[in-house]
Amino acid sequence: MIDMEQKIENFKIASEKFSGPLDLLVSLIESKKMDITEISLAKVTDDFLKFLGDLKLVHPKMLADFLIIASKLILIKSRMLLPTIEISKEEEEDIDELSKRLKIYQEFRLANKNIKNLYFKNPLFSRQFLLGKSSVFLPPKDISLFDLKKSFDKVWKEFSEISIEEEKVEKESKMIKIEDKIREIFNNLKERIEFSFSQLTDKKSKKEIIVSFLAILHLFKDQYIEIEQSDVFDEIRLRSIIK
Amino acid sequence: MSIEEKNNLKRAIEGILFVSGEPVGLKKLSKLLEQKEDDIREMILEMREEFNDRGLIIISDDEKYQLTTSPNISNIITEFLKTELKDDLSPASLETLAIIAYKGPISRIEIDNIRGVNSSFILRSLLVRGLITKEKSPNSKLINVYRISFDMIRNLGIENIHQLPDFDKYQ
Amino acid sequence: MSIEEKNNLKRAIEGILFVSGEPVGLKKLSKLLEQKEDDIREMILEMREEFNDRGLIIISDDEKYQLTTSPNISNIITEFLKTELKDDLSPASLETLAIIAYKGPISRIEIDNIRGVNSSFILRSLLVRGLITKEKSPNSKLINVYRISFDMIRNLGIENIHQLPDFDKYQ
Repeated sequence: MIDMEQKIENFKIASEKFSGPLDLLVSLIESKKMDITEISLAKVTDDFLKFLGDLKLVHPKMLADFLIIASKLILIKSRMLLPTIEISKEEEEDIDELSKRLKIYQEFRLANKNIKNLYFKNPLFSRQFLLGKSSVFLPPKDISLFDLKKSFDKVWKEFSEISIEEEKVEKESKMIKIEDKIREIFNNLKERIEFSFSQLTDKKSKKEIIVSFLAILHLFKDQYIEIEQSDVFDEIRLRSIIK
Repeated sequence: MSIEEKNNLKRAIEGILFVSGEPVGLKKLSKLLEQKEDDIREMILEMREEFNDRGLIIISDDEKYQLTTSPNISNIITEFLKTELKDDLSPASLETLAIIAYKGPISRIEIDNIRGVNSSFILRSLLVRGLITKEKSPNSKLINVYRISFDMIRNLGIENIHQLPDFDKYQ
Repeated sequence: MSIEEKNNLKRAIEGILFVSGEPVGLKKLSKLLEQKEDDIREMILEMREEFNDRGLIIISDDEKYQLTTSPNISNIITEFLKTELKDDLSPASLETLAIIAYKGPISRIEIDNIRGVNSSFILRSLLVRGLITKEKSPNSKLINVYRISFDMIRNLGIENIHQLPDFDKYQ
């Protein structure tokens, strides 16, 4: 139990550390000094899922981006483990596309380094617009009160819309804390040895379901639970294996 | 000094005078560049000769130096200033002016945030045209706040900012 | 043009860039100086070469020109202005800036596609910081494209975007 609490405390990996799922994936592959291939992708799948499980707080928009990549990785890995598994042509193309995008992304990481190295190394300085000119009153022709109000209305409306969206995202991202979810599932498991994923996520929002799924992946990885699913789309059963 | 050292020194002097809007004193140059005042003076003499064909000249007064445009291009500079200052306001400038009118006194950071783009250049040009004024924020001496100028308020045909349409609604 | 005419033109260009401080477009220069755009372009090329030993350089992007200090006097100017410039970039900002620098002008969708995440918040913050600019795509008025700003070019200490290491590789 203490171990679990400690683990939650120790979740230090912030989503800011990586700019997105491709960044994370390329970092994982490069850290193993491998090229981008299906094999290397399969090899880093566990690490990728571990990272997702360890995320303390995720921006909901970004979470979805991470999950899309996660699902592709799981597909690649399952094919490695079970060569007999049949995948559709569409899935095949999906895998190809992921490798392609990763290669492009990897190239841009060199560009990042170039920009980082140059940034403020030898900055150039300009002069302020009309430096030294003192101000004289030169009004524009034909600006009416109405023009001013119209222009303000427009910019204020756009700004208000953006603020509302930002607030919404802020609120949502506050709600979605994987560590809280892990704690909740963990407490649930203490009371009941076994329960299903649908029980866990009953009447929950889509985002909460996603987070719950990440949380059980995490608990599974750390061997706190066993997961069982007899067929695709069947009920996922969770069983506590904490001694 | 070697020619290369001399050139480096001249480059530095030119750069400093370029970014400074005000005359720079010999003492200050000497201290900053860690060179004797006589050497700086000599460099500036040489630079003046070399600048012969250039659009800029170094003027001096009381051991202070300033970089400015050469008198033989004053006509074209006057023309340029006219076009810069008398043009109609761009939509971006009008928008910035409107934000300052309704929300002033307001800081640059707040304006940038409302507009979603950096407004430094527009603010500077509105200031030079006398449409807005700048003052230290009452809350922090490090922050400047902008408000619409009195001249501009009168130009709009009102006596004070509260007479803007829907002014109270936006406060 | 005779040498004297050329020199006059160069003087005028230098003076205008000096007074403006901001980037000035080729069109504006051409109209103001009553010269063909090609001639102005050629003069600026010549000026760049002649400026070799000077403290100032001309930087450019998108047919606009700006006069700035040269990269080899960055330290002394920083000291003179006593500015704290270093403004850190998060991994996401850096990545987005790199994509825009090497591939700009580029649309948000293209940026998102390379990064694998939605970039709208990052783009807004880079716009507010003045590190990038937004404009309508020449192909469609409904699409905005982004490019790095002159401020960013100056922060990078380059004359133009083609001077970025391995620039051609990314085109």
